[in-house]
Amino acid sequence: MTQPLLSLQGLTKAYPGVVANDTVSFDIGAGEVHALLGENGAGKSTLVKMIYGLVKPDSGTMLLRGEPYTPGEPRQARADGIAMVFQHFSLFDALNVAENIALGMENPPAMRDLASQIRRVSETYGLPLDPFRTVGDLSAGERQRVEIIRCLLQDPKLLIMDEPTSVLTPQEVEILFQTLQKLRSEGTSILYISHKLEEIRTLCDHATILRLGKNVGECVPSETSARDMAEMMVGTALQTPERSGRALGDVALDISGLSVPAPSAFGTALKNVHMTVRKGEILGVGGVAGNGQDELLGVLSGETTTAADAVTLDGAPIGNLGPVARRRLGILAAPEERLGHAAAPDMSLTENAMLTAATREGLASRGFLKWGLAQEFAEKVIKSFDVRTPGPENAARSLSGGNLQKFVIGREVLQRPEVLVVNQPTWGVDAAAAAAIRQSLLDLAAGGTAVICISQDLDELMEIADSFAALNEGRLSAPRPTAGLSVDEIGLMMGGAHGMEVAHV
Amino acid sequence: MDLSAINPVLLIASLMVAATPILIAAIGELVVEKSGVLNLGVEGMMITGAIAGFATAVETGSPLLGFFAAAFAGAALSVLFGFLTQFAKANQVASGLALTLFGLGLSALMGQSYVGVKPPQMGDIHIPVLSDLPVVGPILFGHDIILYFGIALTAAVWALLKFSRAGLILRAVGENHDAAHALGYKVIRIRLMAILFGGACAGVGGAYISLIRVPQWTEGMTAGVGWIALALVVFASWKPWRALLGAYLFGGVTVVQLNLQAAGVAIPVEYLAMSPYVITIVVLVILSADKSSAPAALGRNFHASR
Amino acid sequence: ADDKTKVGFVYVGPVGDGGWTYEHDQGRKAVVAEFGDKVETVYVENVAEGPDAERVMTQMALEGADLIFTTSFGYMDPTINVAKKFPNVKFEHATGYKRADNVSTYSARFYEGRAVQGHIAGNLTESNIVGYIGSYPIPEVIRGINSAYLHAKKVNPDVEFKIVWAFTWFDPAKEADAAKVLIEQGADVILQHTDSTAPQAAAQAAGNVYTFGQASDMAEYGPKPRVSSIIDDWAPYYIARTQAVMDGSWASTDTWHGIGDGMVKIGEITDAVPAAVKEEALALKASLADGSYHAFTGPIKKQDGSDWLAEGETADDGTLAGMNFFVEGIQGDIPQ
Amino acid sequence: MIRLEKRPQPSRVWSMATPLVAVLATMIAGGLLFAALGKDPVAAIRTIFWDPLFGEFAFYYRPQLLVKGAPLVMIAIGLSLGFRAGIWNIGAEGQYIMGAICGAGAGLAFYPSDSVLIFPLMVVAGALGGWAWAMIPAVLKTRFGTNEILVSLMLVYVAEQFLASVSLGLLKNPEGFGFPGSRNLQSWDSAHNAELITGTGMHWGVVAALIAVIFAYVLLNRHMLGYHIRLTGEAPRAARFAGVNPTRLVLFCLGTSGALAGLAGLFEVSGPSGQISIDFNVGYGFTAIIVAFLGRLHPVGILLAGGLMALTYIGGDIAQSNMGLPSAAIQVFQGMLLFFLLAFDLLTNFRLTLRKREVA
Ligand SMILES: Nc1ncnc2c1ncn2[C@@H]1O[C@H](COP(=O)(O)OP(=O)(O)OP(=O)(O)O)[C@@H](O)[C@H]1O
Ligand SMILES: Nc1ncnc2c1ncn2[C@@H]1O[C@H](COP(=O)(O)OP(=O)(O)OP(=O)(O)O)[C@@H](O)[C@H]1O
Ligand SMILES: [Mg+2]
Ligand SMILES: [Mg+2]
Repeated sequence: MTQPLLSLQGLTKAYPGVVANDTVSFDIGAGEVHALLGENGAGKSTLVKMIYGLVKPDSGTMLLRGEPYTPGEPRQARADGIAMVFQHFSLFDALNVAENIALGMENPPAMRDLASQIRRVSETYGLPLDPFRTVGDLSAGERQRVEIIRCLLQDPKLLIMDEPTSVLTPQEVEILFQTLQKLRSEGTSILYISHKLEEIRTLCDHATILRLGKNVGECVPSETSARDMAEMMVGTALQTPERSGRALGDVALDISGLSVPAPSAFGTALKNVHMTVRKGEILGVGGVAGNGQDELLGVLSGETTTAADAVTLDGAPIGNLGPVARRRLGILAAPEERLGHAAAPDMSLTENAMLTAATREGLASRGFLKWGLAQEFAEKVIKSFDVRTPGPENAARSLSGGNLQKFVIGREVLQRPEVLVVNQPTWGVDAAAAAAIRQSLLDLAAGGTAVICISQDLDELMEIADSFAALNEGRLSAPRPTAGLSVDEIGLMMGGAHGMEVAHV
Repeated sequence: MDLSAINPVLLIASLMVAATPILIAAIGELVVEKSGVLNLGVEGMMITGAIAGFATAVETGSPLLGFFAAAFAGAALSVLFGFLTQFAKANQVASGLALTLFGLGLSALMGQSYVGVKPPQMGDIHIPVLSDLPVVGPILFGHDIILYFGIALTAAVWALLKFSRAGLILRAVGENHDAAHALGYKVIRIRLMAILFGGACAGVGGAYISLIRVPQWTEGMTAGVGWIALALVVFASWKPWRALLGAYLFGGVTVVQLNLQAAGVAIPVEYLAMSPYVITIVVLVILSADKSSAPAALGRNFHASR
Repeated sequence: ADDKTKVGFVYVGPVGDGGWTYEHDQGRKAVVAEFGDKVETVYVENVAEGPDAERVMTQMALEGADLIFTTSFGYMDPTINVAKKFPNVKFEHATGYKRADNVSTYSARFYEGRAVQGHIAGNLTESNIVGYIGSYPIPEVIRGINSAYLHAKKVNPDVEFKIVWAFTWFDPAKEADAAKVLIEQGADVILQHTDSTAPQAAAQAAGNVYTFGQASDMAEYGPKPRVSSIIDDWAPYYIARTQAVMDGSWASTDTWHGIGDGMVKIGEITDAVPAAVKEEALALKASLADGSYHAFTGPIKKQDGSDWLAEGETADDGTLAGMNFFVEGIQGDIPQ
Repeated sequence: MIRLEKRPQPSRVWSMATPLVAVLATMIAGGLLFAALGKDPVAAIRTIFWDPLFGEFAFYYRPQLLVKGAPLVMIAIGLSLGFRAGIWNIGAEGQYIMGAICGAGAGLAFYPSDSVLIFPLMVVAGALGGWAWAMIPAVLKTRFGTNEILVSLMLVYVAEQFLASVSLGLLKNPEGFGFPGSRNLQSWDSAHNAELITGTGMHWGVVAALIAVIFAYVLLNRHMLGYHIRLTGEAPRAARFAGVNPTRLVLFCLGTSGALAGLAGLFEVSGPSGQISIDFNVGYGFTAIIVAFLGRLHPVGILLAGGLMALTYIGGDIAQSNMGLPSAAIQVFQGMLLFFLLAFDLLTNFRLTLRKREVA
């Protein structure tokens, strides 16, 4: 093999309590698409942040084209031809596309020139963008284009992409891949992080697998099965949730013709949403992030109130009821954002149990709180859902993401909901915990609860949902049974490719 | 009542003077807030600037040096705020209030030997012909240099925020500090610089009161102007030119109420005296609809590991 | 305990206010200068009226003060309260009207000084507009306006007073604005009953405008715009009262001294005032000082046209102390 | 290099210890300041912190601590509720003034009749006055989204003008020889908030402040509403999710803090102060903000902080009188106290670690 573009040698980075990267070494060849695999928290983002100069390694060295490479800050990395698309967007809602792009460049040209460059590059790669639109108004897919174009404008030698596809429809993924192929053909190396193993298999030349911060193996994805790669990541054999046949009951929850204006400047309006869920049914709601998922959850949980008869439970109008009243009736919800929405970060688990369980678990009488009962309930959640924490007196933010998610889902599930709405129930959760959560949703449904599962993970929805609907710019498609649904069909339900074109090669 | 006694030309000229300290302090605070920091200590920095400028002008005989010293003193005080909020991650509201309390005390201490002293005069600019024009002359060409500096500062900050890269970065930091950090911008450093700038402006604004507008030193002489400057930033929806307009309006309300009194208008005096504050509230309500340019990260502290 | 006489001073503002409190503190310093080692003076500044004042006075009394000067009208009730608890401590309350066996009151007849100012102002004004910056519409300030107006009118029947109420004793920026406004509206003489020198500076900037120092001399603005001043001189009184405590001759009194007793001083009349006017002014001052003339001597009508003082009648101190009306000729209402 | 590390959860030890450390640091820094001014630092610190409590005349100062501390605690308790929920009422001074005016006005309307009902009526009127004044920023915030910091602050200045106006007009003592200021309520038994036990400083305002502390403690720790207040401050979205109505919460927090400030004003005007006058207000409303933060927004902490603040005022005045310290120095000293408190608060949520420079 010729000299690698970037060679990592023994990179180590420890955070208090965790060694995020433990003597990680591997090479990225020129013109190669290299995958970085691993469970949540395996250390992938930390590793690429070191390459990009955002995090300094505790020890270890990097060689770029054989030369020692020690980026002190991202500026330096960019100067050396390394560009990065972040896992969590690094965009500024109130600024326009061109300004956002200029911020990610070393020496941006004057705005007018930059705008025309943006137009040119975006068209070449099939990612059309208006440089003067405000980023806050863009869809998630379009926002990602901004990130990508920001990188492409700098002619990168190494492009790092941290989970770029989690916000794209299948069609958009397809187009992105063609863009990446084109880049590869131009000699650009790509370091690609994703949890979607099938993607990796089609796109990547090489894969490095991290587990608990260590490099536990390499493989050639096209020659390795997805299951094998997953087991390398987890280190054990995988279990799939069981799904027993269920009889569906009467209609539990019904939404008809609901329109809600966007709650904030950069939110999404819900448009003419119809939805019916039966007792014992799991309705999967797919869609790319930012197409109205949060808003839909808000309408169901009661955070957003509407006309009374826009939402009915067992035929009774409840649209005008707030969260507490709905909980009393048995409609429970678990929002996507764990810290700050589903749970208060600095409050203890006991206090967080009080957050939603006060009504149904009788934790308060005449407004006075029974902390003893709340603690018992929190302990019950911790025990039943195997939440790893020293005890209920610990602050929510001290839990790892997966454990907190288990707590949040457990808190709702144990309240015996009539209707349960979850948004991204297994986001950022490791495989085993995710399986447990999915199993608990299936069990609930088996017990006659109507479950609405909003998720961007299509595999998850295929696995547990009885029917599937997609959210696209605030519109909900008509639901279809999941059995026999193809990826293409799902992609079209999700809105196709949002005006992207295939790269003009 | 004799409204004809009010000379609109002189009224405008003097409201410009009344507006200048508020304007300069507000422009400084605007930059601070654009970077995502809310510094409620403007009053404390202004009064510190007022005494530092005064003392320096008296000692050196140069009002201009006084203004430099005032800028330095205001900035020095703002470092305290910067340390508390940017390094110690202290609550910005509380830190700002503490700064005001501290500044009021400190200035009183510093100023003990300057009571009753007359500062050197800062002359008005006199441009032959232009300054003598009727109407336009007194309004546009008959002022001191700091007043023009205030207007120039407004223009400069406007241009900086709108056209320059530094301005872009500043806005980015105030908009989303996590993203700015991810792109490699030094959030804390940029915010500290904004805080320093705000402090320097507040200092100059304070010195304008003690050196030009009044001019003398007495304890507590800023008498709430710093708070008005804070209100002005919100009033202006974080837009420099609107801040200028607002400052003239605020300055104007005070001057106009005194004018009406002198002209014998039969509105009870206490209502006239409250009017600047009431009008501020009314305008805040009217403009509250426009939140478009409120920096999204305003008042939130940044810690890199999150 | 020791044989030193301890004298306490309670101040409402900072000693650095350059006006009211500053002059009281000058009085305190004069006491120190006069008695040297025989006295010990203590003071607390910025004492809010109300319970804080009561506490500070009590504290001084507890710590052995023999005589306490409380120098703001708002200290009246607290002074009486504390005096009850400390019958052996002597109290002196400035500008109030409540007395007790161990509480005296004292005040100055500033209106005598205002008469002199009015006289000069009436002569100097060419626009016939005199601007007057009032603090709050209280008897003290109203008395001053009336006195100044009457004497300006006497020498210049066309004179008109424009009055602006600042509603503050002390806000330099506002005082400056008020002065500028008055000047812009044609006033070429400014009288002020607020404490900062801001109006002086405004007048200086404006050019041909005359002003008078208030509370302290403000000599730094002479010879023009400041052409004269009223100075509070508490030193003679403070020295005398301290002496009385030392002698054991102290008794509760009500003192209302004017120019004659030196409590009110007229600052130097500068050469910006025509010699003839200056001479008349000094003569007026002398007649006020020796008691041959009273600043409020009839005939005087009230603003509403009703009679107040008949020809040759002089105002009684009771009416003066609570004066709440303008005299005939002054435009505008007293804010209520 | 010193680095900051966020603690997984706030340290209990440090949250107790920081106020003490801050006070100690203030004593040191303040001592340096006093020394720079040419005063004996040890004596100055002792005069400020020790003499009022244990000095020769402590019998007098200890009750005064209650008199001075009660309004501070009362207002700060109200403010802390809002601050906990992220609602910034900076205008308690104005609410305090309006409470005093309304309360005194309601009483004086019945002068000079004697009735046991007058004082209770004044209490209600005082609370209502403060409440109504606070409702202005509350309603503007909920209806128009206007910034409550600025509106409540502007209303302080309006209230001050109003105070001057009623002192000179509406409430002026008809027997006061034309001087500004109302009748002295201390000499009218029906309206006088007298000491409950002579010589203790205890008056109804102190009792009310203690009740407010207990009320706030129970509210925050045992009641749903208090839980919602805390939740809103820590995670507004989670609060909405829990069912909190933000509008109602704003109205409640501002209303309660206004009512408590109004009550403080009423108890002050009918008790220690005795009368409405132009300069009736002495900045309790602003100082209470500091007390609230000093007490870390916790009812018991506020009680202690109110005491500490009162101590620095009383001790500061003694130091002025006995040592000739200028009042400005005391103000700087108080500013330092707040700075140190805010700075050391860091240790509660962050860990300081000493690290070798990283190899880059
Ligand atoms: N700034 C930080 N401070 C402390 N710990 C951190 C920090 N950043 C990351 N970690 C920890 O380091 C480990 C690796 O995190 P990293 O973000 O690299 O994981 P990842 O593989 O990208 O996971 P994911 O798939 O969820 O993105 C985790 O345990 C995480 O909690
Ligand atoms: N910023 C941080 N500061 C301090 N500790 C942190 C930080 N981030 C994470 N941790 C700690 O690191 C550990 C791992 O956190 P993280 O959320 O990354 O877990 P994870 O490995 O991704 O687990 P999961 O798979 O359950 O999400 C937790 O115990 C957490 O307390
Ligand atoms: Mg994780
Ligand atoms: Mg990651």
